[in-house]
Amino acid sequence: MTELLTVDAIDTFYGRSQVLFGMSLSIKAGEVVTLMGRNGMGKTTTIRSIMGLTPAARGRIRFRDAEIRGLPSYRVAKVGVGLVPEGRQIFPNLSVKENLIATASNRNGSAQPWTYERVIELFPRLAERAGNMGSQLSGGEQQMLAVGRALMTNPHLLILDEATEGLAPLIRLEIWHCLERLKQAGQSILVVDKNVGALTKLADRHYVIEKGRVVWQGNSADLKAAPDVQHRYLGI
Amino acid sequence: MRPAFQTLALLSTALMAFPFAADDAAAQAAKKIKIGFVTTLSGPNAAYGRDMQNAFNLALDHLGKKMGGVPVEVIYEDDEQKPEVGKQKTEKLLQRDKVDFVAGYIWSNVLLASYKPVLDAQTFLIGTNAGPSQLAGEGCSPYFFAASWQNDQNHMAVGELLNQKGVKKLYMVAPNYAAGVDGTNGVKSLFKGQVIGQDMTKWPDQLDFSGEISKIRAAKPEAVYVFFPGRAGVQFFQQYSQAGLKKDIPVYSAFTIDAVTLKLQKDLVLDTYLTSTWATDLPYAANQKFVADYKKKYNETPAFYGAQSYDAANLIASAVTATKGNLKDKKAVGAALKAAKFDSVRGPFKFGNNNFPIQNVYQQEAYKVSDTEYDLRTVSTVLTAHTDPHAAKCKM
Amino acid sequence: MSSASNSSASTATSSRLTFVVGLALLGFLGLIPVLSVVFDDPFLLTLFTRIVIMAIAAVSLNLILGYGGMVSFGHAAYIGVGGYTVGILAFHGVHAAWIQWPLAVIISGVVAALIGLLSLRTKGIFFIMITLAFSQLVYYLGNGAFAYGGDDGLNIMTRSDFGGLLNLDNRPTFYYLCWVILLASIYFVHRTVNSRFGMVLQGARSNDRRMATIGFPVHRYQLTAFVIAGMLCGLAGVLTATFTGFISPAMMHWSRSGDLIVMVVLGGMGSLFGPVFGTVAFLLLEEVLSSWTEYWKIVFGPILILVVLFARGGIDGAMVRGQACTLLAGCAAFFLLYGIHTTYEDQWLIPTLILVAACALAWFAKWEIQRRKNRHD
Amino acid sequence: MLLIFEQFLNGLQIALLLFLLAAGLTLVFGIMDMVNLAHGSLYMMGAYFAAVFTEWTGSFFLGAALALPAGALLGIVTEIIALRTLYTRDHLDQVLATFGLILFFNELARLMFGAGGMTIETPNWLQGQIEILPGLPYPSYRFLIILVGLLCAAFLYVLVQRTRLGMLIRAGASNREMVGALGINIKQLFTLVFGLGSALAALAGLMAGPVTTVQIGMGDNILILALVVIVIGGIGSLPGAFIAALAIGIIDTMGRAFLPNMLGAFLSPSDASTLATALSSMLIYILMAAVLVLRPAGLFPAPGR
Repeated sequence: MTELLTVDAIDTFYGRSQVLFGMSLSIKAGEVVTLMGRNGMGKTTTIRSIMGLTPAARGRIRFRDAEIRGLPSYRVAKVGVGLVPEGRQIFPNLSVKENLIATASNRNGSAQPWTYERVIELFPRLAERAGNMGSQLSGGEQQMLAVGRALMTNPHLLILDEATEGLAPLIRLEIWHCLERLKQAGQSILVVDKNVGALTKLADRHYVIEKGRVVWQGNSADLKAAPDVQHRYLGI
Repeated sequence: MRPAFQTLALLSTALMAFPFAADDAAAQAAKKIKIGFVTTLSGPNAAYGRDMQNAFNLALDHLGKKMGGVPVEVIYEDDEQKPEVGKQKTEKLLQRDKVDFVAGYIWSNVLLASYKPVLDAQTFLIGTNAGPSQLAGEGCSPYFFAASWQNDQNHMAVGELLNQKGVKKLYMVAPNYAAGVDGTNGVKSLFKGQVIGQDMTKWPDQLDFSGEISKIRAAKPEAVYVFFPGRAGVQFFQQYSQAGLKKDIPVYSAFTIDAVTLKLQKDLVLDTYLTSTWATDLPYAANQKFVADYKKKYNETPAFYGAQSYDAANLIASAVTATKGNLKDKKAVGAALKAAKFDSVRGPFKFGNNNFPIQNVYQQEAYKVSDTEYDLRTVSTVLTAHTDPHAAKCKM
Repeated sequence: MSSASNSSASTATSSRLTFVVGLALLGFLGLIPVLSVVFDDPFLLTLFTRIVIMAIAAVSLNLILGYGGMVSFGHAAYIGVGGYTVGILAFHGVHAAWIQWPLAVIISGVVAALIGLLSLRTKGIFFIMITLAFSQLVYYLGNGAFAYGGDDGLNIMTRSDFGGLLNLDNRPTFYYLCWVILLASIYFVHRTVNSRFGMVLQGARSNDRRMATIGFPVHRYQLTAFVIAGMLCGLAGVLTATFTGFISPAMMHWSRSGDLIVMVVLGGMGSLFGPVFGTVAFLLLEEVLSSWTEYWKIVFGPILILVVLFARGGIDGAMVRGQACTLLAGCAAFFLLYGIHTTYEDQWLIPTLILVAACALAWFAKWEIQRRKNRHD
Repeated sequence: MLLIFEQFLNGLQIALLLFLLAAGLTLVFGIMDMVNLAHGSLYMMGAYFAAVFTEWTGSFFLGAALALPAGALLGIVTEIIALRTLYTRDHLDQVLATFGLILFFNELARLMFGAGGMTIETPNWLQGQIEILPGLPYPSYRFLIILVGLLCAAFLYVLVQRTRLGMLIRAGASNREMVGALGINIKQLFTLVFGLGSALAALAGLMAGPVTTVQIGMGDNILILALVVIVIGGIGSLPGAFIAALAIGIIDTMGRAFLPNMLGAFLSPSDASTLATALSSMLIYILMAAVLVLRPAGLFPAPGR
């Protein structure tokens, strides 16, 4: 398998305060990787740095053999990174259907591109609400919509930031199921979450970060076998 | 190093004030007659200020840039049509340039803000356009002369003209500011018929008179009186014509059609009635020379703003000549100004007791000179040797 | 609110230098009547009387705009209210200053309280617009007050009477009165912003919700500041009316409010002496540019844009960043142009305009290149 | 009754002109969070372009057809040169810098086109009247303004509600960052929207030209009105701007038309008309203040801000 995304020792600042200190991670094509850590440790900042929303000041970010650090976020999206942001950030004044098609594209010429119909098939719940405004959806429906919206850009890499936060257990399960199906279809995914139980089943590898740097990495078996890591860094 | 720079920066900021003072010491040395001229040279109404400036310069050309043998210097200041700017510029003329005469002022409010320092300094002020009632009645002054008119005169002439034309039912539209209110009252003071409707429009930001025009249509008057100086006059006639009322209800106006606006109004104001104290066709030698030379020099037709300014220059020259350049004797200068011994473009020129002109007001009409050129011509004399109504209140 | 918070960061580091320069400028202002005699130029005194009065208004606006983060786009209304109170009282034969002046300040405060009470419900651009709306109401009120001259305005024939205490007809006396009031208002603002009240006010600028959760009645504090600023500006209105002997609605036109904001921003928001720097620079620039060409706004407009784009924190900010060279270059260029102008009259207008435009363009290009470089390095 | 209807049409016509101007302003404001006071200057320049091109081509419609792209182009150039750097600044900076632009444009127009103002010649058939109802002739040009205004409103509705560009515009108004993160070049989108807004401003200017004549500073006062419209309507909301424009246009006209008669019951006619004008000048500001006091973000605030 080839490297899809390589983040190499990036430093990121908010104003004058540094948040990431030499953060590194990598994802291979077809892999599902998680990024875990307590609140405020720099998970979302890592995502924002990759996306170019909060540009990293130093270090390298390579995506499919091209340097993407310093690119504006729309160009990062265009080379094939699909974001499901923290807090979902659905467009509240667009209908469900509009949310999905407004930014849809198949820039990378996928043979079996995601279409409105395929997303609806993935989340049948959204079909019932196609005409509703984004603001009228429940949290779970918004989350599905956010995933669908990112898929509609046909990304090489799907990034989910706190995708199940604040959702009911049943809905959460539905989201994990969906990710499972995406994985089987060969979609590479980077997941930021705290739900260790679900993630060890789903993901291939894990990164645990604290204070803006990686403090542990390994596969699911390693993580299961390291309760001290779970306890120390994830508070479990 | 740095603080040194900063001190320097500060010092030079402070020093900026000094060149102001430096350059007029030299000017003072040469014996000159200095005239300060305040008018509007920027903003939407700059064309009027330009007309005044052109005419004043032309008058100086005709005078050989000398008055009574003494060279003349004119300092033009732009009031931006704002009262407080006009006042500051006036004070600059008085205090820094130490002018002998102040002239100009298009707008009543600018003049009213500015006249006090001039009169307090016992400097002669020659108004070349605005003639507010405040200065014509109790507030009259031996130092203020109006080379133009008193604001009410043209409006009163409209009232009289309406009587002459047998109009019984009149509708009035004017802007809601002091001059607009004075204007409508001026018409009413002589008009014998009935005013069946009156609208005051927002000033100066109302550009659309559709509401008023609809009301005129509904009221079916025999005539409409309007007073819209400057650009608003163009807009009113344009919209009045678009509404199709022009052929049905005749329009009477004052200060609404002049050489500047006529360039835009064109056909819209043919066959309307207006009153004015001056036109290019007044049969006086001075007038014909003024008009011909103005056209030659500036390739434009002068407006009444310019005509009055031309008169003002000659009025000042007459006083300087009469006193042989001895401007220290204020009494003599005042008397010489009052005598007004100059060839006015309005023919024989005479001041009333309040130093406002006693003059004829004419009915005029717009006509086509050629395909592209329009002008105003005199139709009849409406008021003869008219003294404004405020003169009686002036105790001079 | 980014520039507001920037300048607050700078006040901390700048205070000493700005303090020195500011005091020097105030001292220089105190010398104006003397200079006016030395150079036999009475207009210098007239010009600077207006500058000092406007500086008081700018200082009052700075309290709410610079320290409080409240962008009032209707501050000139209080100049009008203060001025009209004096004018109307004088019109009715009340000339005693100890009736006129306090009443004018109180009425300005009441008007500010009413406007503030309603306006402070809104934020951001809505606050800008609602303060504009209220000032327009006051403006049209003056326009429609035909008893007091309406659009023509009203002359004040007799200046306010302080009994035998002060003779306001004496120009230097009046100037020094204004100057002392300016000093007092700067000191007052200094004390206010460094009090607990001022700390809360400044805290609310960057995060009013946090201040509210801490337990401060933020809204009441902001309203108080709004009223104080209105009263101080009303006093500036009193001085304006007394100085010009004339009131008219034009003094509270919305563009006047805009000018006041420009003065504060030009000098440096949330800086103690910033409004004074700004007012002096603005009015001198206006005076010189407009004596130079009637098209002066074609130069002044771009200057304004350049100041906003590059000189963040205004003149005070430039001093803080040690851009004295820039300031100095600006002054030198100003000098040079003024010299050229007085020597050659208007025929040099076009080439100098082009020169200025070229300099501006070059500066812009340099800055743009620098910025691009910084982004991609 | 007929008079009321006629005054309603007058109000409608003013409202639609205001809407054309406010639409561009609110789109720009909505997406980029950018207060552009120079929008009024684009209105003025549009009118001047139309006047010059009409004179040049001899046809009002050709002149208008040329003035629209010229206005859009001028807007885009202004955006690229002067406004781009302002996006990240606060509203105060934007207000000041674009205020500087107003000064610049006014003087530029004076240098380019002279101080005297211009008129836009319309074809003869537009100078007449149409009998809309029996006994109610209405100026055909004003009728054209109403028609164009309504068509534009419809066009904008379709554009914003039914096209992908419109979805992006709405999405951008609620969450600019997210639109970028999903692969849309928001700068380009904004330049496009800015061009569209400029074209709308130019359209408003050239439609107003034959009624109000073309002059320096013609955009300054109407810009304040347009700002009032978008603030009442809720920033970024086109339907809000439409409704607010209608409210202001009609209230303003009706106020001027009927207040004097109402006040005439208590006062002398001339006092009534002066007082009525003073009142109706204030009316819209009272309306705005009232709306903001009750709904501090306008009537239809765009969600997400």
